[in-house]
Amino acid sequence: MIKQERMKVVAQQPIARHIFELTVEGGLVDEMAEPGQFVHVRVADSFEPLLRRPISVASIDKENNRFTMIYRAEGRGTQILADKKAGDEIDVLGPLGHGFPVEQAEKKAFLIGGGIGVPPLYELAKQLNSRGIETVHILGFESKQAIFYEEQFKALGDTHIATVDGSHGTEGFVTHILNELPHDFDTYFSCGPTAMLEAVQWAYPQKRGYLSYEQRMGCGIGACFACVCRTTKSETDYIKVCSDGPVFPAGVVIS
Amino acid sequence: MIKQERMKVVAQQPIARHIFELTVEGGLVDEMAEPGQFVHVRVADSFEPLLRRPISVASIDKENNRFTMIYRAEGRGTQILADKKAGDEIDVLGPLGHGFPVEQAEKKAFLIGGGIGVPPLYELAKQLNSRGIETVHILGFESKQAIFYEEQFKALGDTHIATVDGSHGTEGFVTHILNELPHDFDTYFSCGPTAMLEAVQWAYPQKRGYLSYEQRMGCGIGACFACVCRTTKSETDYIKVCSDGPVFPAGVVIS
Amino acid sequence: MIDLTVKIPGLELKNPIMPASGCFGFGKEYAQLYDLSQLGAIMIKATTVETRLGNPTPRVAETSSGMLNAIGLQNPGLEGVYHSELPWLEQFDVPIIANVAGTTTEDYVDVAQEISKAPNVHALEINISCPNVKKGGITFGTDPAVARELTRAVKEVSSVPVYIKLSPNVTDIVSIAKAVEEGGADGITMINTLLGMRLDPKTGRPVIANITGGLSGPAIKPVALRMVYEVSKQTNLPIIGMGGVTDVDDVIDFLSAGASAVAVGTANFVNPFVCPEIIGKLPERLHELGYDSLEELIGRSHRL
Amino acid sequence: MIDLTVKIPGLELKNPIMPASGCFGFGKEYAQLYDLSQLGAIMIKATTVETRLGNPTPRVAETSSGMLNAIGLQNPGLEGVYHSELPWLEQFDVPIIANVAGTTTEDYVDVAQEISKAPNVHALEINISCPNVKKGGITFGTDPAVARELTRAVKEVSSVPVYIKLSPNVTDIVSIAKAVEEGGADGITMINTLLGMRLDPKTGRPVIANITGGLSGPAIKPVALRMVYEVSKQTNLPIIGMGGVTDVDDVIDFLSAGASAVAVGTANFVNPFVCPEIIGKLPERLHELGYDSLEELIGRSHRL
Ligand SMILES: Cc1cc2nc3c(=O)[nH]c(=O)nc-3n(C[C@H](O)[C@H](O)[C@H](O)COP(=O)(O)OP(=O)(O)OC[C@H]3O[C@@H](n4cnc5c(N)ncnc54)[C@H](O)[C@@H]3O)c2cc1C
Ligand SMILES: Cc1cc2nc3c(=O)[nH]c(=O)nc-3n(C[C@H](O)[C@H](O)[C@H](O)COP(=O)(O)OP(=O)(O)OC[C@H]3O[C@@H](n4cnc5c(N)ncnc54)[C@H](O)[C@@H]3O)c2cc1C
Ligand SMILES: Cc1cc2nc3c(=O)[nH]c(=O)nc-3n(C[C@H](O)[C@H](O)[C@H](O)COP(=O)(O)O)c2cc1C
Ligand SMILES: Cc1cc2nc3c(=O)[nH]c(=O)nc-3n(C[C@H](O)[C@H](O)[C@H](O)COP(=O)(O)O)c2cc1C
Ligand code: FES
Ligand code: FES
Repeated sequence: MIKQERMKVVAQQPIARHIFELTVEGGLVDEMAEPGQFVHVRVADSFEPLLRRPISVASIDKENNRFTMIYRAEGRGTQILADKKAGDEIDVLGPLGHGFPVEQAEKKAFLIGGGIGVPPLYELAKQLNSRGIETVHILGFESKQAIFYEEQFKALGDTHIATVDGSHGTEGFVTHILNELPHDFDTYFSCGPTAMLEAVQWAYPQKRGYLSYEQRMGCGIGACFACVCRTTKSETDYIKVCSDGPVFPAGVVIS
Repeated sequence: MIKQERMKVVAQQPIARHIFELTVEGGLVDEMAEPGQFVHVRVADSFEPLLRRPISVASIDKENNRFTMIYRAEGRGTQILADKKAGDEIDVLGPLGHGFPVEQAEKKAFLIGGGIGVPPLYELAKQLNSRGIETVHILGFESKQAIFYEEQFKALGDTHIATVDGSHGTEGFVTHILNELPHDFDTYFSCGPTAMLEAVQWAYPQKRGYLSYEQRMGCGIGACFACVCRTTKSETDYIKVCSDGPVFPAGVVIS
Repeated sequence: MIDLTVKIPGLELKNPIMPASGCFGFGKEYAQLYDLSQLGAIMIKATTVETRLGNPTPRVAETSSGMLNAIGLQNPGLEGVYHSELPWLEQFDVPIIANVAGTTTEDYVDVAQEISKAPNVHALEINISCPNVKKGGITFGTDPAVARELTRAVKEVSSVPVYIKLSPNVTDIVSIAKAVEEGGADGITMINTLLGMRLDPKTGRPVIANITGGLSGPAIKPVALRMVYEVSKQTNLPIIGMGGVTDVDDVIDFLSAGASAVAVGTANFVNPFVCPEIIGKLPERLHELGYDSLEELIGRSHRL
Repeated sequence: MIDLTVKIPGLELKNPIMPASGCFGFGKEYAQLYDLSQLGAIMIKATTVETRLGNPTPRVAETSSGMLNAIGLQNPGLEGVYHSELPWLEQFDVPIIANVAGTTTEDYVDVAQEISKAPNVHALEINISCPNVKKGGITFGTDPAVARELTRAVKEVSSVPVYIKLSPNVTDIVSIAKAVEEGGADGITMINTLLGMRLDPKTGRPVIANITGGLSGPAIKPVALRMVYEVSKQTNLPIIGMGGVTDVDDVIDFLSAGASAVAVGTANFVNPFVCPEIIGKLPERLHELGYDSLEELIGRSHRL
């Protein structure tokens, strides 16, 4: 069930350039299930900035009623969020949307992420591993300074890093890595910029894949029709990223 | 000279119901001279709330480069101000306007204040006393809970308190006290609600008096014509509370 | 007990608060969060004759204390709304105000005639003010004569009272209000969004794919309030006011200015519980202000 | 070196930033804070034939990301401005744009004729859009034919180029812009404030003594930007854009939308150093965006 809760900030720290890791605590965590779901965060009590910010759930700690977000502080909303300190409260609406269907993976999965699309893959990797699925992580970042969670992913499986400027790992995009790797997986999961999602889909036309999309949002719950995408399933309808997605099977979204 | 400075909050504490005492530090204090001047405070770095808040200088500590404001946290701007903690910075524009002419008092002065008009009288009392002028303080508040600085004023001279609800001191308004006191002073200084200023003027038509006025402000420096009052000095002109005042000789302002 | 009820044509509201059209879909999503029967009414998303896909994305952009949207009246069309959305809403004890949009008079008439037959539709809101569609929409809302004739045409076919939704993007909103009054409107809803634009300073490109969008949220409240005040002063029609309402005091302001009920739009996105929260706070706030019923408060700014 | 200069009729600006009329008085107060010669130009407070006292107080009220004002054109009159304010401003190396207001065509003509003779007045800004005076003001700004004729009359007597200041409170701002273009205007300044209102929820009373006031500040920027974009697309007149500018990126937005220069109003009250600060930041920002001169940026949103 979707809840709105003032959650307590447990910890916040910078973990890469402009990238923050924020852990909050509260009953809302009970409702979280699928990796790839997101929350809609109100960064200030005032109406300026007005809109909530959609942020993926990066990891869930049910035992302690906590979950973690990883986000880039760039615009004014996320910058305000980055100022929150342990003990502060933030207004969280969630969990929202449909995440990655972990039950679809059989033996081995590729998790392909780019930039701030990487965070939801972490909870996904955890859940897949706990189901005995082998996970291979192919993660793209701008540069060495922008990389986060390399160790955490390595602890869960093979991890390949690409940086656009070549300052760490393979130079270029995740697709450069994909070209080198054997296609010995049954399912892939991907989250990142739309161009990356497109490239990934083209790379594996025969594979089962799930992609997480981004769109500008209003309500975050399916009521305002802000976050729509055209779909191959219907000429006369859109799908909504917030409530039908953000994760869709490969081939469904026209971006 | 008027300066704009990000001043450091040294201390902030509640001192009566909804009333806060806020001390800040910075070079701007060098420019402060007259009691009764005010500063224009920006309470947030964003443009919401948009306008600065005019707050009187309640006491000046030149030695430590500090000054103190006393204000009621009521609307959204002052509520945000009340959240500032030691170590935070606030954007202060000042000192602004013309204050009380301490040199006008000869031997004994009445200082008559109401509510949030009381604060500037404290620095005034200090300066008058240091010039050897005897000061009598007649201060009005809503109720016992709203009283502040009673001890501080008592340390400087005779202090009479009125409360509207009679919960402390004389029941009623400052004028009830004024009626009882001998008119043995040469100059009076007053700050408070306009109705109080009117009453005080009527009470002492023959005395030299100086009154500090309030008006809604835009710029605070005399450029926008928001804060005007009609004046007895001219039919074709207004005076500006922010730059011509806020302190005017009795009989000048038509309110 | 403070009386929160309001009676305006077609609508016996248990309280004056309703979500604004386009900000609440057809209720399904918010029904996951609270019981919709608490609401005074629901203004559903604009309905057109045919399914409409709306505009390309991005469709929303944030601005200072506001947002722009250019959804472009995406909706499942009359059929879908009539046969699936409205019946679903019947489970709640809440009157529905159906928002009707179109590009020609015939469109409006067709939708109005049909949709007003739905048992839970107690009133129509004729959207002559949508800034986000190329044809129709706003043009009906900017010319008094056109607005009057459209009102007449819709009134003729509607089985329920007709409210006309006015655009703020006009020189003289009172003249439009008077025109729809002449045309037989039963009430007015106002305001729709102000036409605005945001650019990306990095590229100079409009952030919204449609280039311009409709500005809503707290930023526009002063304009909305001024217009409600003026229209309420110069016409006799009941008004459902809206524009930037986020809390109970905003509702008090709109009622004071002359609105009989108040719609909440954008604020639902920020706080999805805003409507029931305001409804919960209204009795105490009225009591504090010294009123026993809501009706006493309506239009008090004009009586001072 | 990035070239910040802009040439528009009557004005060779060393940079495109100027304080907006009414938000900077006649410069004296801000001159205590910084050297006014840094500014691209100064738009001085509206001048009328006679001394005007303006409206009763309160004259300002805060709103979400904005403010309302109803100053009512208080000013010392043509005599005072011509013989005392303008000569004082001559000490600075900065062109003055004189804002001209009135209630009749004769008023405008009289002020324009005289004030345009002052040596440091390089252009006039004809305020046909002030929402805060009962007669004249805004009515000249809402009817294209009236606006055109007023422009003609003023042009005939003015010794310097004439810019007309447009009101946003109209259905079709392009038609007004085109009308003043026909009337011979040399340029347009836009936008003036949006008409708005604030009530005190405790009492229901308007906060501003004049009941309504003009809304300015960041809240109105999306509306201003949209209007500049439209007018720039459909007329050939140079535009001085304004409405909610607070930082260098707002300036970039207005230039991108087609303004040749940008005025800063309300933000001066929040940060009195805002104009020189923006001027200081412009070269670096242009460089970051890949431009060598300001002129290249102007209107880029139309060329995408
Ligand atoms: C389902 C989903 C999950 C996301 N998960 C993450 C995450 O885990 N970590 C992370 O860093 N980012 C994530 N994003 C992107 C994140 O929402 C934006 O970076 C953020 O909203 C930008 O806000 P701002 O205050 O920095 O920028 P501003 O420029 O102030 O934002 C202005 C408006 O545009 C919207 N906006 C701007 N960029 C984006 C964007 N890329 N996607 C959607 N809306 C945008 C904002 O939400 C806001 O409404 C996710 C987006 C979606 C849709
Ligand atoms: C010269 C001068 C000196 C002052 N000194 C003090 C002081 O020392 N201590 C103190 O508590 N108060 C003082 N005030 C009053 C103080 O400025 C207001 O209480 C404060 O601005 C209210 O802001 P808010 O955020 O609480 O209210 P809001 O309702 O959010 O204010 C909205 C707008 O109205 C203005 N406003 C509201 N009330 C007043 C008012 N009474 N006077 C002027 N503007 C107002 C605000 O500045 C703001 O622009 C002084 C006012 C003036 C003019
Ligand atoms: C995302 C969005 C979609 C809207 N869709 C409609 C619509 O379909 N029909 C309509 O009449 N108004 C529509 N509106 C306008 C609102 O109903 C309302 O008039 C306006 O937003 C002002 O109120 P607010 O400031 O509370 O949002 C829409 C507004 C928003 C923000
Ligand atoms: C207090 C105040 C006084 C103003 N006086 C005038 C005026 O005398 N003449 C005029 O043309 N515009 C006047 N304006 C309008 C501004 O010049 C400007 O057009 C408007 O405020 C929008 O810009 P902003 O959002 O940057 O303030 C005034 C605005 C304010 C806030
Ligand atoms: S954000 Fe409102 S429908 Fe998706
Ligand atoms: S506040 Fe602007 S002139 Fe006084």
